[in-house]
Amino acid sequence: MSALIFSIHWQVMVILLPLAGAIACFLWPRRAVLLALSCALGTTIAVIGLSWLVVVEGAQRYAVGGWGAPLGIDLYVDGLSLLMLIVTSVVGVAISIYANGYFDRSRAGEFWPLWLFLWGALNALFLSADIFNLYITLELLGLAAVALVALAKGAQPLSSAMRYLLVTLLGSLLFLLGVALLYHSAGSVDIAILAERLTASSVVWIALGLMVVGLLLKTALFPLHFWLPQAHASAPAPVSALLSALVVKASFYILIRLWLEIVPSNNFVLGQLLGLLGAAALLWGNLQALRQRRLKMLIAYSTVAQLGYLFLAFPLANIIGWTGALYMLLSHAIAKAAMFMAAGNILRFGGHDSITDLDRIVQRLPLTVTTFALAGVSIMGLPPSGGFVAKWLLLEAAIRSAQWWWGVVLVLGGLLSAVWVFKVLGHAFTPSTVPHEVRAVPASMEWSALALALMAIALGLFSSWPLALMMIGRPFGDGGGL
Amino acid sequence: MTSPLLFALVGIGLFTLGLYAVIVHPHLLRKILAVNVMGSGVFLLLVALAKRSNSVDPVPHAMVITGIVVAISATALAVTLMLRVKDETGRAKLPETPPE
Amino acid sequence: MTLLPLIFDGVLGFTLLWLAWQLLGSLALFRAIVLFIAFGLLMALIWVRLDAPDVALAEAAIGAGLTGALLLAALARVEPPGDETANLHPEKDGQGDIVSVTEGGGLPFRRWLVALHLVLACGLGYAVLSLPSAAPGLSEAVANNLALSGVSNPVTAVLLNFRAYDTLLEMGVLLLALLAVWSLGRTPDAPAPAAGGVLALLARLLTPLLLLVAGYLLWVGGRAPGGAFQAGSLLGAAGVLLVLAGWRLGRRFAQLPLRITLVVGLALFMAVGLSVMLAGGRFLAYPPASAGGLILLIEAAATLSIGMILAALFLGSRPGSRGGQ
Amino acid sequence: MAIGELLSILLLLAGAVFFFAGTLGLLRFPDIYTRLHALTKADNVGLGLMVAGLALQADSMAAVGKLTVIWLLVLLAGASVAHLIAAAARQRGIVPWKR
Repeated sequence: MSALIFSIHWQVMVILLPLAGAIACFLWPRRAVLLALSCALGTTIAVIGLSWLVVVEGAQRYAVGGWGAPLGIDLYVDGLSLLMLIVTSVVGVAISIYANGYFDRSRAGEFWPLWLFLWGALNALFLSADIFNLYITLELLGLAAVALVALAKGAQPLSSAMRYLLVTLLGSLLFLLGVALLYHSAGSVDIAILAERLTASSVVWIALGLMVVGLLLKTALFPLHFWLPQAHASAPAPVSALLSALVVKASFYILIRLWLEIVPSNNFVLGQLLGLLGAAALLWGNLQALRQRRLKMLIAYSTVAQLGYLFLAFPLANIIGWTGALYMLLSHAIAKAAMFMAAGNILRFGGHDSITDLDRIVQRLPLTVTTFALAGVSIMGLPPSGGFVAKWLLLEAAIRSAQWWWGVVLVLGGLLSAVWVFKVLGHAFTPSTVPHEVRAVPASMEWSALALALMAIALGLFSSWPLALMMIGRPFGDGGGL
Repeated sequence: MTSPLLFALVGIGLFTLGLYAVIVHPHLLRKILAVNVMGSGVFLLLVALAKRSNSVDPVPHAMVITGIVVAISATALAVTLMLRVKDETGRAKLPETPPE
Repeated sequence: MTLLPLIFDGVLGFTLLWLAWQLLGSLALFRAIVLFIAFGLLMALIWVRLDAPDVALAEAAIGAGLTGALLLAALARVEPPGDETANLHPEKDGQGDIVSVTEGGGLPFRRWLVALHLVLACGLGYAVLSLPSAAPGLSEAVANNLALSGVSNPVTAVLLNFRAYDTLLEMGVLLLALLAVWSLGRTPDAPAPAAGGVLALLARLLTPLLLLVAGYLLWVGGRAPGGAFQAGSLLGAAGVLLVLAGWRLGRRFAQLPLRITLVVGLALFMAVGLSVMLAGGRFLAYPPASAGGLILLIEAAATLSIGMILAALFLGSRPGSRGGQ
Repeated sequence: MAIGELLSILLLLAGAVFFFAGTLGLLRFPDIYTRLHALTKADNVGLGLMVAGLALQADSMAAVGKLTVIWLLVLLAGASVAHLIAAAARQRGIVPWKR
């Protein structure tokens, strides 16, 4: 049995299944829903198969075409990439179910192939061990994300999609210039070979600087976040969930990989700078979120803030810090997807998402408000939730590395997000002065969102398993930092 | 100074010119042109530096062909998106301060 | 005497920079796009100087030709040609843009930005100059494995064998771009083509020739400069010519048959990769004996898809939809 | 052999002169019609001379054939495009220049 399972090249299946699904949905748009859902199922099975393989046999390197680096392209999967694949799958399945209720027939034919392309791009990105290949996956991801934002027709979504496209192209080109310089300094684009051959020279620093800036632009770290709130807020709800949960995390993943493998170890200043920007993002994003009048804009600004937490790991630079940041990534992906889906339900129900007019929505959409509250618990970082575990780890890392001020930032960020979560919930209980027309929300949309929110809480209760998974293949080094 | 280095420096010139133009020009078609110029700069650098040694390295050539195809895909999407923005807003520009 | 090529290259490089400067600074968009096409052609010349004929072919066909056509068609829709002042003279509201001090925070901001870019350019220039003078590239590795790749043109070997996975994803990027363009819905129609007999005649004469040359490039790509992308872009050019001459795909073929030709490049690539995997190898690891044939098969399908996708991207909206008629 | 080479160089130089004249006309002539006339006519001859010059240096008949095909294609494209531009200009009501 297990011999059979191990004989399948799961890495390849994880990438090809969504792409094949996208092609199938494009060819037969009338059957798109059935094809896409079965493809989502298939991809999930492939991810499970791959997880099994990695748990039993450890990190895997797969030479596409049999050539092997530096001539060919390698796929590499360890705990870190596996975790990203699993989050993508979990959020992906929930969003697929949600989107089935969200999009009407005419729009569905356009959504499914684009979404499956995006999924394939994400999986390819998390598996790639080759920086030029990463550039192509970034472009694939960017174009799919832009097209998905533009699915919400109208002046504002289209303008935000246009801005997003320019930003993502700019980010890719900065990245590509860095790739070009690295290739010509080391004669390879494979991350592991680069890590061996590169020494801390000025070319390497300049190339990495370009790549880091390009990736920060795509990750929307403060002050490069200007494009994010509009794009994430004006997209259709399932797309907002995808963008906030997964797409910005993809460029962050590349950043971590580069940081851990290629960036020379004397990077104290750069690490502190990234941490500082993260702290600024945390405060600015939460303050802006408080000022918003529309729910989706608020959630989008909260993404800007939450991305800040991820960067606190760079100045801490120890294993606990990295696991904390990744746990934050994991729980934020799941909680934020749930939150955007809940906002989508509210928008569908009342036809608007103005926060002050939520109008006792708790009585009419109890499941959705529960979803919002549970996701809010994780985002505030209250126990028992994934967000809590993540902040606890980051706090511990801050104390161990004797940089307690990052701990202050953590607590402050949590407090600020608590204010806006309670503000929204407060309005959900208050009657509004203006009555609104209401529309029914399909049960699949409410339940899929709730399932994700519950999972965000469960991440706080069962944290040992994901933490153990993360360590496969020692992505964060050998523990010298402890 | 050799020809490959010269062209690599020209590539850097193109990249910076394009970057500046992307930031300062408000018209979307100009921004799209500028992104294409930036891309050409990167491609030029990639191929020019491959000629430093006597034997020409074909890997950057293949990368650039890939890059050119990616560039036209992105340009086509950008151009169509620009037309739709112009349709909706009446201007082929991005709004300066986005409405609430 | 050895200085002569360097001077020639210097002139080429300087002209390229000057063209870029002109096209990015020009007030009239039409002029900017025409300069961009000239820029692309000059790039093609430089690729030849850099011993990259494959890139030169792709650049001339795609970078200059098709991108230029795409941009000109877009310009015609953004600023209809009836509007002479907009087209031939500085954009009406564009004059202020170039010298504008309000855009982007004012003159001090501009100065600061220029300074920043100068610093960036100097830093990058320094980085390039400090690279080792001998390229630590992969030319040796490619040459050593060329015999196993099934083709003798090293660029084709890299594109379709050593780094075939990149190319596969890139076919995905092309298809995705088309899906994205189609999902944007109707774009404003291009102005009706000048219904001259000359264009139709030209299209009739050139289309078969373009098909022939595309076939030749595809075939020769295994040994000499050429290959799927160059051939596909010629096919795309033929499509653009036909579209310009007013020819449209019949309604009967605009649905599934069209979609199949659009995806066949990517689908067949994946299928071949998977079948060699099922036969016991790695994904995309062609057995050396049959590699040449498999590569030609993949390239043939890719050429067809690339050509169709490029032509469809030029057309803009989905054929068969109201906009595409 | 030396004579062939000399002839080839002479032809190439003559071609360059025609190109130069055509470009000069493009820049200096008063209206679109005269500019088109200068450009297409002079460049077609110039290219013909260049092709002839290069054909003398070619290694094989196949290369000569390719060069000839290039020349014919440029002739075809140049003539058609000049016609299209002129027709479009007339349609827009641009009046030919008169002294």
